[in-house]
Amino acid sequence: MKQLSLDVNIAGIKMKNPVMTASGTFGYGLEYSQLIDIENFGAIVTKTVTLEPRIGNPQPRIVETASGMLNSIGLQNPGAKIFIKEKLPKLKEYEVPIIANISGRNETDFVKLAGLLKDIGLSGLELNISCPNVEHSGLFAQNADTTYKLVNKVRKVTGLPLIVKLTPNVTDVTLIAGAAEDGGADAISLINTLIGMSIDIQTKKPKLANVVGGLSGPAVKPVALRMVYEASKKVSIPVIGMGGIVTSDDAIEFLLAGASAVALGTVNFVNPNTCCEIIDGIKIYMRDNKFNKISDITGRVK
Amino acid sequence: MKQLSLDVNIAGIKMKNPVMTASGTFGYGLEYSQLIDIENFGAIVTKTVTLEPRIGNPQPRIVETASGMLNSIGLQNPGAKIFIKEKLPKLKEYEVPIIANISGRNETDFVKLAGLLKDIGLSGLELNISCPNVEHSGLFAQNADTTYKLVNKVRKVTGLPLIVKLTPNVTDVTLIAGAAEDGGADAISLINTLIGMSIDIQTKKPKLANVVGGLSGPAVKPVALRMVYEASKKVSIPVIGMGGIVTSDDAIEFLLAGASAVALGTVNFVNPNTCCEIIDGIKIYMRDNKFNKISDITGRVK
Amino acid sequence: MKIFSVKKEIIENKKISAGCYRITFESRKIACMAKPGQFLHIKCSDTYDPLLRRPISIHSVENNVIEILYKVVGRGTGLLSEKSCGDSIDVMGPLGNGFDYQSLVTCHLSPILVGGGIGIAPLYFLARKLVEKYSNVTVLIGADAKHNILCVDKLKKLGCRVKVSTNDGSTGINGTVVNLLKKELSPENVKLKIFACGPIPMLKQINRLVSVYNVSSQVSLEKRMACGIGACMGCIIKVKNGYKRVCKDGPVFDIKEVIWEDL
Amino acid sequence: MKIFSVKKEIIENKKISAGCYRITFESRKIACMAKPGQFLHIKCSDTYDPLLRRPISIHSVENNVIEILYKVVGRGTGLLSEKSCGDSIDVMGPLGNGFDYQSLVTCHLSPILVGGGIGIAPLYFLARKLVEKYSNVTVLIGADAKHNILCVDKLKKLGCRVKVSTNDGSTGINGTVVNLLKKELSPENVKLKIFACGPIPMLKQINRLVSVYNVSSQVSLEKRMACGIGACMGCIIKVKNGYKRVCKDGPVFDIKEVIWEDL
Ligand SMILES: Cc1cc2nc3c(=O)[nH]c(=O)nc-3n(C[C@H](O)[C@H](O)[C@H](O)COP(=O)(O)OP(=O)(O)OC[C@H]3O[C@@H](n4cnc5c(N)ncnc54)[C@H](O)[C@@H]3O)c2cc1C
Ligand SMILES: Cc1cc2nc3c(=O)[nH]c(=O)nc-3n(C[C@H](O)[C@H](O)[C@H](O)COP(=O)(O)OP(=O)(O)OC[C@H]3O[C@@H](n4cnc5c(N)ncnc54)[C@H](O)[C@@H]3O)c2cc1C
Ligand SMILES: Cc1cc2nc3c(=O)[nH]c(=O)nc-3n(C[C@H](O)[C@H](O)[C@H](O)COP(=O)(O)O)c2cc1C
Ligand SMILES: Cc1cc2nc3c(=O)[nH]c(=O)nc-3n(C[C@H](O)[C@H](O)[C@H](O)COP(=O)(O)O)c2cc1C
Ligand code: FES
Ligand code: FES
Repeated sequence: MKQLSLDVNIAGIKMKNPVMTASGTFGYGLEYSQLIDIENFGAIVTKTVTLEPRIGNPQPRIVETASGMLNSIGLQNPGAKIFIKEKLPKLKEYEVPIIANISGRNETDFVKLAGLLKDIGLSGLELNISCPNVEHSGLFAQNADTTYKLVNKVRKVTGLPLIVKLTPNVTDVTLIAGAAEDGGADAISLINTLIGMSIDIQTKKPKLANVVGGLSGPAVKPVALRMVYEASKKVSIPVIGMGGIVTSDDAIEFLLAGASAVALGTVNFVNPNTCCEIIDGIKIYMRDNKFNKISDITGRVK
Repeated sequence: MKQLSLDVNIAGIKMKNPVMTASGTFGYGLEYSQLIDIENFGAIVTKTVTLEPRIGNPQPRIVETASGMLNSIGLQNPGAKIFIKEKLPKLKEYEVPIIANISGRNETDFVKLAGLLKDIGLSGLELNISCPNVEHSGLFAQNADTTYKLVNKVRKVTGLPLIVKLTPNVTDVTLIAGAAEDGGADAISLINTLIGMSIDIQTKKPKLANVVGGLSGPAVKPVALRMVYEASKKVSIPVIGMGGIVTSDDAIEFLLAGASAVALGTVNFVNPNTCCEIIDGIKIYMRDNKFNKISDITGRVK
Repeated sequence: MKIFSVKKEIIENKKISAGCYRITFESRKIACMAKPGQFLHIKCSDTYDPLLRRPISIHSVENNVIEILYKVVGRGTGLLSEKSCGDSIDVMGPLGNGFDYQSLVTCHLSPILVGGGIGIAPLYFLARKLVEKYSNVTVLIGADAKHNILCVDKLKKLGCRVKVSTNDGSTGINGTVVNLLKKELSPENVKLKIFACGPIPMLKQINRLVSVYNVSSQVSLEKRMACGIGACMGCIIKVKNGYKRVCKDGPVFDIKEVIWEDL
Repeated sequence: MKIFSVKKEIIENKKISAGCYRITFESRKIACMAKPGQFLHIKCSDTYDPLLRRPISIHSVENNVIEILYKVVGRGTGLLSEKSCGDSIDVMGPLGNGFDYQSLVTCHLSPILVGGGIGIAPLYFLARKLVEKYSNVTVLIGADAKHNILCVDKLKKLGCRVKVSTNDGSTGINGTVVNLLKKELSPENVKLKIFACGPIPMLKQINRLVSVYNVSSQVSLEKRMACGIGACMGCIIKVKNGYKRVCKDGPVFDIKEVIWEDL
C-alpha cells in the first residue's frame, strides 16, 4: 500500500496535517497544553491580537444555543507587546507552525501590527476582518472594496503568508473572497461567526451584554460548508474551512467542498481531543477511498 | 384581574392570537387538519403558490442537520388555478384568516398572481421574494432596489394586506426591510431560510440533489432573532418573526425583539401541537408580567 | 381527527436480534385507526438533536397494544434503542395509506408477502389481518444471514406458509427472497397478489419479475421524511403521472405506478 | 499533563434530596491531581444539544473514587440526573485553582467553611482535607428549608463543628448562613479564615461582614463557561487589577480581590 500523506502546504505554511485551531477558541495554545499535545495540530492560530491591549466586552459573554453558542468576547487580548514578549516565546517551544490572528480598528492598525509581527518566528498572519464583536458598524469583510484595500496595504508590509478571514454575514461571499485574493491574500479562511442574538424573557434584556454576538458550533455548519464551496470555486488560492466541525466526517465534508485545510473552533470546548480523532478519521477515509494526499480530497465534491 | 387579549391586527389582518404558520411547512392547511384544530392558529400562511404548477426539485430534498434541517423543495405546488379551485375552498371552511404566499420568476409573475388572487376570500398576501430553492441567481430580497420595485408593482394591483418575506442571506437586512416598507408593504416577515449545504462523504455528492438548500429550525434562531430585532427598529410597519421557534419562550423572545406576530415552521414537523403550547405559554407570561395585550410585549427588549 | 400525536409509556423495548429491537406500547386511539402498511412518526430524542421524527412501520396491533420493529442504523434509531421500559415514547400516527388487501376476495387472489431484511416489519401486521380471512397466506423472508431472519415462528403460529432465504445460506435457501418469489410464480399461477417491503434493489428485481407475469403487486417504499403528514413535499417520488408523497399518498404504491429508474 | 479528559462508568447516581443528586465514578488520574475547590467540566449529553460542558465542583475524593453533588436547575443537570449506574460520564478536570488552605498553619488561623445551598458541594472536599490537620474545623450550612440542608451528618462524622440555618426555620437557626457567620465573628476572634461558596447575594453579605473584621476570606465564584480551561475568555470577572477568568484564575478568589458591584 502507498504511504498516506497528510501534509499540506497552505500558502507556504507547511503543516503535517490539515487540522488547525480556529482563532479565539484555543487562546495562545498554552492553556490546552496541560490537557493535550498541541503539536498534534497542523498549525495553531492564536486568539486575535490587537495593537493595544483590549479588555473586551462586559459579562455575560457566552450563551448556549441549539447545537451552538453565541459569544461576544470582544477581542479581549493583552495586546501585541505582551503577545510578543510573553505568549509567543512559550508557544514557540512547541514544534508546530504558529499563525497570529490580528485585528484592528482601521487600516493603520493592521499595517502597524503586521509590521510588529515580522521576523519573530511566526509562520503566517491571519487577518480578522470579520469579528462581529467590536464597535464599528459594518465589518471590513462586508465590503469588497474595503477588503481589497486593507489586504493590499497589509500585503505590502509583510512577507509572511497572509490568510484573510471572511465573515458569513454577507450577501455574496464570493465577492469578498475575490477581493481578498486580488488584494494579495495567500489564502482565505471562513467562516467567522454568524451574528446572532438571544433574549432573557424574564429580565427582558439581551442575554449578551453586548446585545449581539457571534454564533458558532454545529448549528452553523451547513452555512459554513456552502460558503466554503462557493468561495473555493471563485478563488484559486487555498481555502481554510471552518464552522461547526466536530467529527472527521465534518472535516472531510469541508475538504470535499473545496477546503485545503480545516480549523476547529467551538469543538475544542466540547472535546479537546477532537484533533486526533479527526486525523485518524481522515486517514481511514483516505485508505478506504484510495486518496494518497489531502489535495486528492480537496474540492472533490461532484 | 384584567382580561388578557391575544388579538393582533397585522396590517389589517385580524388574528385572535399572534401565532401563524410559516409558508411551506403547513401545506395548504388541510393535511394537518386531520391531526390538530387548525383554527387554533392566528392565521394560516399557505405553501408558496406560483402562476403555473411547479414540480419542484429532484430528490433528495431534505437533510437533517444539527438542531435544524436543510430543504430544497423547490416550490413544488399545483399552481394558482388549482390553488384557487381546489385548495382554497376547503381551507376557507375553517374560521381562520388565510394568507397566500406567492412567488414568481419575475415582476410580471408576481403582478399577475396578485391579480388572480383578488376577491377570493384571502386575508392577505405574503410575497416570497426570498426562496433559495429556485434557479435564478440572486433573490429579489438580496437587493434593495429590486425589492422596492417589485413590492411597488404588486402594491398597485392589490388592496390586500401585503406582507413581504425577507431572506437572511444578506449583508444588511435593514436595507431590504426599508425598501419593502418604502415600496408599500404593510408588514414584513423574516427570516426565510439560510442557504446551506451538506455533502455525503461516501458518494462525494451533495446530500441535496439541488446542491444547496434552506436551513431552518432551532439552529437558526439566534440569527433570526437578531434580524427581527434589527429590522423592527428600522421599519414602522409590523414585523412577523420566525426562524427556529419551538417553545413559547422562543416566541416571546421574538415578540420582545420587535415582532408583532410569530410564525411556526419546522417545529410543525416535530410537534404539531406547538401552536397551543405557545399560546398557553404566552398567556402565562402575560399574566406573570402584567401585560394585557400582545403589543405590550412587542419590542420591549431593553 | 384520524391522526394522533401521543406520548406513551414504553411497555417493553426488547432486543430481538443483533441491532434489531421491538418496542411495545399502548394507545387505544392509534390502535383503533391503524391499518397494515401504515407507519408511525417517532421522536427519538427529547432535545433538538436529532430534530426530526423517524418513520417506523406499525408491526403489530393487538387490542390496544402496538408494536414496532426497528433496526438500529443511525442516531435516531440508536437513541430509540436506549429507551427503557417506563420511558416515554412520542409517536404520531397512524400515517400513510396502508396495503390494499380488501380486493383479494373479490378477485380470488392469493396473497404472497415478500419481506427483505427489516422489511418484514409492516408485513407481520398485514399477515395478521390476512389470516383472519384467508388460509393461504404465504410469507417469503430474506436476509443476509440466519440471525437476521425475523418473525418466522410467529408467522408460522398465525398459520402462514413461511419460506426463508439467506445470502450466506445459513438458513433456508441460499439466495435472495427474489429467488423464493420466482419459485412461487409461474405462467399458470398468476392469481396472486404480492405485498413487498425491503431494500430498493430487491423491489426493483420484483418489479422486473412481476412485469413478466403481470401479477398484481404492492410495494412499501421509504424516503427521508420531515412532516410525515403530506405537508412539506419532502418525501416525494416520481410516479407515472407526476410526483407523489411517500408519507401521505404512500408508503404503499402499486408496483406499476412507480418510476423505478428514478429510485 | 495535569488535566484529563476521560469517559468513565458511573458507579452511582443517587438522588439525595429533592432535586439534588450525587454521582460517583472512578478516575485515578483525576483523583491524584484533584484539590478542594477545583471543578470538573462535564458533558451532559451525547448529542449536540445541549452542546457545552457544565462545570461542577469536586465534592469528594477518596482513593480513586470521585463524587460530585449537583442540583438540577436546567437541561444539562437534568440530563445528568437521568444517567444510570453503568452509563458513561464524560469529564474534564481537575480544573481551576482550588482553595488555598496551606497557609492556615503558618498563620495560626482556624478555618470556617460557609456553604449556601448547593454551595456546600466543594466545601465537603475541603473539610475532608482540613480535618487531616486541624481539629477545629467549623462548617456553616444554610438553605431555604430542612430538606435542602446537605452533608450535615457526614461533616459531623469527619469531626467538624456544624451549624445550620434555614430561611423557614425548619431546622437550625431561623435565618441565613450569614447570620451564623456573624455569631462566629467578633473583634476578639479574627484569627479565622473563611472559605465560602454559595449564591452571589450571600457572598456579597459575607464580603461586607468580613471587611468590617478584616478576616481573611476566599470565595468560590460561578460564571457561565465554554472552555473551562482558560482559553476562550468567556468566564471573566472584574477584579481589582483588571479581568480574571473564573475557570483558570479561579473559581476561588480572595474576597478582597473581587469587584463585587460588578457581579
Ligand atoms: C414509511 C416508512 C416505514 C419504515 N418502517 C421501518 C420499520 O418498521 N423498521 C425500521 O427499522 N425502519 C423503518 N423505516 C426506516 C427508518 O425510518 C430509518 O431507518 C430511520 O429513519 C433511520 O433513522 P436514524 O436516525 O437511525 O438514521 P440516520 O442517522 O438518520 O441515517 C442512517 C441511514 O438511514 C437512512 N434514513 C434516515 N432517515 C430516513 C427516513 N426518514 N426514511 C428513510 N431512510 C432514512 C439514511 O439515508 C441513512 O442511510 C421506515 C421508513 C419509512 C419511510
Ligand atoms: C466552578 C463552578 C462550580 C460549580 N459547581 C457546582 C456543583 O458542585 N454543583 C452544582 O449543582 N452546580 C455547580 N455549579 C453550577 C452549575 O455549573 C450550573 O448549575 C449548571 O451549569 C447549570 O446547567 P443546566 O444546563 O442544568 O442549566 P441551564 O439550563 O444552562 O441554565 C439554568 C440556570 O443555570 C445557570 N447556569 C447555566 N450554566 C452555568 C454555568 N456554566 N455556570 C454557572 N451558572 C450556570 C443559568 O444562568 C441558569 O440560571 C458550578 C458552577 C461553576 C462555575
Ligand atoms: C469564544 C469564541 C471566540 C472567538 N474569537 C475569535 C477571534 O478572536 N478572532 C477570530 O478571528 N475568530 C474568533 N472566533 C471565531 C472562530 O475562530 C471560528 O471562525 C468560528 O467559531 C466558527 O468555527 P466553529 O463553529 O468551529 O467554532 C471565536 C469563536 C468563539 C466561539
Ligand atoms: C420544508 C420547508 C419548506 C418551505 N417552503 C417555503 C415556501 O414555500 N415559501 C416560503 O416563503 N418559505 C418556505 N419555507 C421557509 C419557512 O416558511 C420559514 O421561513 C423558515 O423555515 C424559518 O422558520 P423555521 O425555522 O420555524 O422553520 C420553507 C421551510 C421549510 C422547512
Ligand atoms: S414528509 Fe412531508 S410530505 Fe411527506
Ligand atoms: S470558560 Fe473559557 S476562559 Fe473560562
